[in-house]
Amino acid sequence: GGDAGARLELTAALPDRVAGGTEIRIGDPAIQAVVRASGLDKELADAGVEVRWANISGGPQSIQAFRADKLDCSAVADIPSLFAAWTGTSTKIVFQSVVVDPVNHPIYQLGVAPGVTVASLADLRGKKIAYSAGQAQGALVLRVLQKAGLTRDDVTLVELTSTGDSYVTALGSKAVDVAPIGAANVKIYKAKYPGGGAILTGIRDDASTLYCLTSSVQDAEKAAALKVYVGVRAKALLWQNANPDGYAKAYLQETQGLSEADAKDVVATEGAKGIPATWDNALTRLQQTADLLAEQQNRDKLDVTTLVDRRFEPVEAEAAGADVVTGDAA
Amino acid sequence: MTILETRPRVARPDVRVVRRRLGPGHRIPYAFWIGPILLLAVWSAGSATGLISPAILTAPWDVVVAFGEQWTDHDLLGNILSSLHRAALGLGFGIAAGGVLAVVSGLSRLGESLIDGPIQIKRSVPTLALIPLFIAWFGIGQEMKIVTIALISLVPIYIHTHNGLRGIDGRYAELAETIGIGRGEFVRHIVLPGALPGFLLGMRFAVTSSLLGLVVVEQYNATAGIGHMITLAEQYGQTDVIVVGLVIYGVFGYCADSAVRLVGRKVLAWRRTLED
Amino acid sequence: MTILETRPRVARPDVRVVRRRLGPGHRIPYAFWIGPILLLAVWSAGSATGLISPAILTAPWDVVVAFGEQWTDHDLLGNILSSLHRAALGLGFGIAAGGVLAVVSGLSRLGESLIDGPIQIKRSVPTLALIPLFIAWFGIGQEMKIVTIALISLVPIYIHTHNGLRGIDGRYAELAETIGIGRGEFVRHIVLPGALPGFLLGMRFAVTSSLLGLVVVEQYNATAGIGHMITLAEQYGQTDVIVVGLVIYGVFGYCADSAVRLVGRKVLAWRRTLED
Amino acid sequence: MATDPGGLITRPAVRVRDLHRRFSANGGVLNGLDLDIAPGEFVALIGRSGTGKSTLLRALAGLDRDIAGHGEIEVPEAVSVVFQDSRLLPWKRILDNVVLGLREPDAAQRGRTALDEVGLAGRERSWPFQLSGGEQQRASLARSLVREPQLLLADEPFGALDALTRIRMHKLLRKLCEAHQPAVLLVTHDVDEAIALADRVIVLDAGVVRADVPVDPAGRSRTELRTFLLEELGVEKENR
Amino acid sequence: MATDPGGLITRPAVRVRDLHRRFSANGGVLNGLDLDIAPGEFVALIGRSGTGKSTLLRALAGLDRDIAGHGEIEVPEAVSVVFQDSRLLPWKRILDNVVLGLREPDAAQRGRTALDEVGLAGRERSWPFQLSGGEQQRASLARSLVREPQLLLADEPFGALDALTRIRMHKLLRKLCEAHQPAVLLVTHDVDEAIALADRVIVLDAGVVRADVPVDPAGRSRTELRTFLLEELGVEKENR
Ligand SMILES: Nc1ncnc2c1ncn2[C@@H]1O[C@H](COP(=O)(O)OP(=O)(O)OP(=O)(O)O)[C@@H](O)[C@H]1O
Ligand SMILES: Nc1ncnc2c1ncn2[C@@H]1O[C@H](COP(=O)(O)OP(=O)(O)OP(=O)(O)O)[C@@H](O)[C@H]1O
Ligand SMILES: [Mg+2]
Ligand SMILES: [Mg+2]
Repeated sequence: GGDAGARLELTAALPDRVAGGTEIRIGDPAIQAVVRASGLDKELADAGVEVRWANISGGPQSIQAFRADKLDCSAVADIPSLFAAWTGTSTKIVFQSVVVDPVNHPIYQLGVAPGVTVASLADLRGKKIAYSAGQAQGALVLRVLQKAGLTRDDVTLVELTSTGDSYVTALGSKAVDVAPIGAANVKIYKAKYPGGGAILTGIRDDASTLYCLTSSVQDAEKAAALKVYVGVRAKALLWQNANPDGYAKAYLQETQGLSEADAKDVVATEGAKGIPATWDNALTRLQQTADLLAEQQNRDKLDVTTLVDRRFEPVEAEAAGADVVTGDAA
Repeated sequence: MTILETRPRVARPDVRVVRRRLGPGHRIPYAFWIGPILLLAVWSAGSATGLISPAILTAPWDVVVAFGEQWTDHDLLGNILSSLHRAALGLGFGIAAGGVLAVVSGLSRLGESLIDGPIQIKRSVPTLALIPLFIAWFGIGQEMKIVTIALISLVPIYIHTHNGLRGIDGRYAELAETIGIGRGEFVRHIVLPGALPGFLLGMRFAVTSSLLGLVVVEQYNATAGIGHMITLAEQYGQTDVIVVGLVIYGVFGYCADSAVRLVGRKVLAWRRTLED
Repeated sequence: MTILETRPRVARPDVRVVRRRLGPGHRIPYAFWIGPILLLAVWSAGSATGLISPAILTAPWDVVVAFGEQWTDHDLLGNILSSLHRAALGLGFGIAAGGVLAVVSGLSRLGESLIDGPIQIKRSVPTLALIPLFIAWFGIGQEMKIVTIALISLVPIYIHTHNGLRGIDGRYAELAETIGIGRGEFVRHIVLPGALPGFLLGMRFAVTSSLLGLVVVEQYNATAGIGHMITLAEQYGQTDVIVVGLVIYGVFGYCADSAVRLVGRKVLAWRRTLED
Repeated sequence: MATDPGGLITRPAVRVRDLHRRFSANGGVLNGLDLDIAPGEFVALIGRSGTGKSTLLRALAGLDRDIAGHGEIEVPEAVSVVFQDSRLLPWKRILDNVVLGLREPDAAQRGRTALDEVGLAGRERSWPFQLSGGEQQRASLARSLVREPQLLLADEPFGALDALTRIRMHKLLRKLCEAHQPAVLLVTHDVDEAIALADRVIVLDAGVVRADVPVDPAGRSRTELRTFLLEELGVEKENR
Repeated sequence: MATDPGGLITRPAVRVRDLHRRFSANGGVLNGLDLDIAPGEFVALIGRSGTGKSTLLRALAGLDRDIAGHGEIEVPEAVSVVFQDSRLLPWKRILDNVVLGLREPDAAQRGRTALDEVGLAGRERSWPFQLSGGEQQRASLARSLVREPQLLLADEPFGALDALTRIRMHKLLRKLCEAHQPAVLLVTHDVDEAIALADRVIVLDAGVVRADVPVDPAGRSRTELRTFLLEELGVEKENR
């Protein structure tokens, strides 16, 4: 897409100057809203970066857009970059963020159907668990089983794609005993289906990345623009931590159509975001996930260091300045 | 079998032979409303008695509340308008293309052998799975959405018009051949009016298909639209908003369908069928 | 306009007046194959020249390889069979229900006012959005899938049969009324054969709808099936497997459609239309 | 059955009083028509094209529910109609068209016989479109004759037939009328046909019965009757 | 145009040689038929129902591409056909049916005049289903007459008309024939009509021309001709 700039080796330093009118195509709806609300869009404009926003997020959609070369970067969790690699689309992660208190602010909890008792992960033995092989929820289930010391044969995995609220419905109608549901949906689930419950997984599922087409990172002009964007994105996340109400209003209410109360709930469950000082921990976790999936789903071994572009690591940390998180939280 | 019926409507006696009617008889006035009202009644009754749990299907009154909320707080009108705009554009292109292709393939065996197969295959294949292709060709913007909807609504128009055209009584083609009429006039005077009942049936499907197509295309990079609204609501488990979307679909679909049928009754005034 | 054509096929001279044919003329033998072969040729050419990138659409030869892999390693045959089984069952119920409803609502205005509205509304609403309801009512097993497919394929059967029935020439109903025929015989001798062309068109849509319905229902708790295979492949982004699925859909859809049309030609031998 | 127990007064098989029918835009087609047909009586109806002969037949057959007008009509139970268009069901083979709705076990045999009588033996399995115009008309005639109605309404059943075939059909019709004694109302354009077949000839004009003359071999000669009827139809002398 | 430059030999407008036609199952319908029609000549074709009159007309009109058989046919360029069924397009109002395909600017006016001539003035905007049988036939006649063809093929165009209307239509047809001098092949079942209108009467039987007699006022009398033709049709003496 667009007139390609000069080729930039992946080892070369990121250029500092953005050629005027460089356009990057980004699918990052939450940050889009935050950037607008926080005034950070001015910073982008001042740097000469033109962002063409796409309301695209999630694995399948972003991979489709990448393949058609209609998108440069998209915000996703950790799984999509693995699948992109396995299916032959070369991407690089240019941004990593975490949740400051990940275990108490998980993305997913394990929903438990009404009338089923699951108090701990060990109780999963013999249960019917919703499983969707290609989605983050699927990977989570595998990791949960691994942590519980169970194998796939100890439970019944029910192949079920998570679209919309299909897992909530499946739980409510007792089609499955256990299913990973979004933490934000737990309250709705419990209200809808009295007797339904949910337990924490105790597993970190807070990986959050911005991944880009390798060819876009190799485009000198786009790389320069992305460097700016990564910095702005870090600031945007910090702004979001500092202005939960502004974030709730700009994104959850105005673009996602939630009511004010629901939006507040979502912000509360999401928890504060952290910019890690280094990506080391994140990459370790990513490698674990890659290994688990490779083993469980008969895929090639993958070296996740080939999936990241660590030149952006310091850019991100610098932008966060003193607010970077370190240690176990990172 | 025959009974005598006295109709004392007027002072003058009117005793007719009344044969048992085998056709459907007269249209019931306001029958248009019966179906939807019935549905609404069942839904209300089910919700009120608790037979339909609100988790499965939000109660009508709650849907009204949600509707109001969406209207005032979330620009429901804007969503509706941008969906309608997309659907109408796609439908327009689909109708034009489908109609032209149907006439070409209907009137020429060569055209048919080239056009018909690909269209049949296209329609056998899930649209959702073709989206990646369309994205590659038309991008992720409005263009892709309109092309997709056009291709969705092209199919019923094409098939019904083609079928209707091929179903025209061969004697009318003979007539046309003997009066020295050209191809163009043949199409205008015989093919198009003769295929019109088929085309109109196709329209009924095309209209609903174009609306349903929104659900698919508005998952991709849309910032407004009913399909987008439903997709979002699904993500956040907002059953009531989903049902608002479904009701809007139902209302639009039903009205559009009824409108096409009404138009059909008007323009097919030359027919004397069981419908009358 | 008229030209003289000599056909020296036989020893005996045959000079006929040959009027410019306005209808489509004779069927081209083996035309059935032209469409698919053309499509395959374009696809192959595009892939070979690199115009179609393999990331967007896998090349035909790679699809063959993927097909082989799926066949040997992933029980493709089993997937196909369990999909066909589901589709056939759902289709069967859908046809039966759609046909009966169409006759009831076609022949009675009261029936119509009760049946027609809900069906029109049902078809205006995305099936995907109705699945939660069906799951709640029918569970998440095979039953729900078959009911969903039945409801999907019911719609075109109902609408086309209803439309075909209502399009029957009113004069035949008059005839029936004068020969003292009962309702049942009227349905058997006039309504069903008269609505048959419509029904057959409906069948063409019902067959493909039932196959397409698989994509939706096999997202739910299926362990086998083409729809399941495609869904999985979509999540993984395995273009080649998706295309294997699409090709299977295309082949089945095209063959089923052609079969219905062939049957149509046989059972509609009493018609003399532009088709002949 | 249609005769009163005492046998003194014959109740007419068909009784029409003050019949009015009009199609919205036009004026009235039938304007106060009265008509009686006795059981077993053969009445021929002649009249100009567009005077309302078919409209009257449809009223007698009970097929004009939705047409404006009023009046009184009485007809027997078992009515059979030969329509002006032959109205064969295109999706049924000829024999099936003829026996349509017959429930007797020997229906097929009777249908075959009827087809034979109208000269269509061997065409049982043809589709309607495979018949010539006259053959279609005869098949439609066979369909009516196989039914033995109390009232036969025939709308130009011989219009498309050549002289010889027409004479054969006349004989057939007469034979059947003698056997089953239905009341018959036959629309025809052929004055000679009307005189040859009917007991009484009725001329319809301007929506009323303009003339109603018995074909009485003892009374005025057939030639006189012919001249009279042609006069009533408005045909001038040199053309008769 | 159809005459050779020297004016010595008139090339026929219609020339048919050894025409064979058969429908798969049946035997032959036309079995070696020869026929010439001179330009401006009016030929009547009579024959039993189902002998192949319509089949012959369809062959002359070039509408039988797909029927088995052989033979040679020559016809002029501008042919107009009145079909046995009136074949009005149901979706066009009467006037539009009549002027269908006419490109002249005064088409509508001519159509109106033609409708007036066949007695359908005021019915221009009716739908075909709103016309009576005879009215439909007349509309179809108007459609053919408005075209001034070199060859008019008419398949029982007056079958559904009463005596008076029929006479009017005869006059109209004769007037038009005098004005434009088309060759005419008229199928009729009415021997009197054939004699009244035609220059020559042809009897079709068993797929060949069985008799071909000129209607010559100077030669044998019309009554003799009538008797002869009825004989040829197989009508026995007492029925003529
Ligand atoms: N459905 C209709 N709508 C309007 N006018 C009609 C309709 N049907 C018949 N008419 C008109 O009513 C008049 C009487 O029609 P009808 O068919 O009874 O004539 P008819 O005597 O049978 O004539 P024909 O001998 O030509 O068959 C005609 O002028 C005709 O045009
Ligand atoms: N499409 C067809 N298939 C089979 N047989 C046919 C077909 N069309 C006509 N015939 C037969 O061919 C014969 C001649 O038909 P044609 O229509 O030429 O008769 P016709 O002389 O016009 O008779 P009529 O006076 O009854 O109109 C008839 O026996 C008819 O049944
Ligand atoms: Mg009539
Ligand atoms: Mg004929």
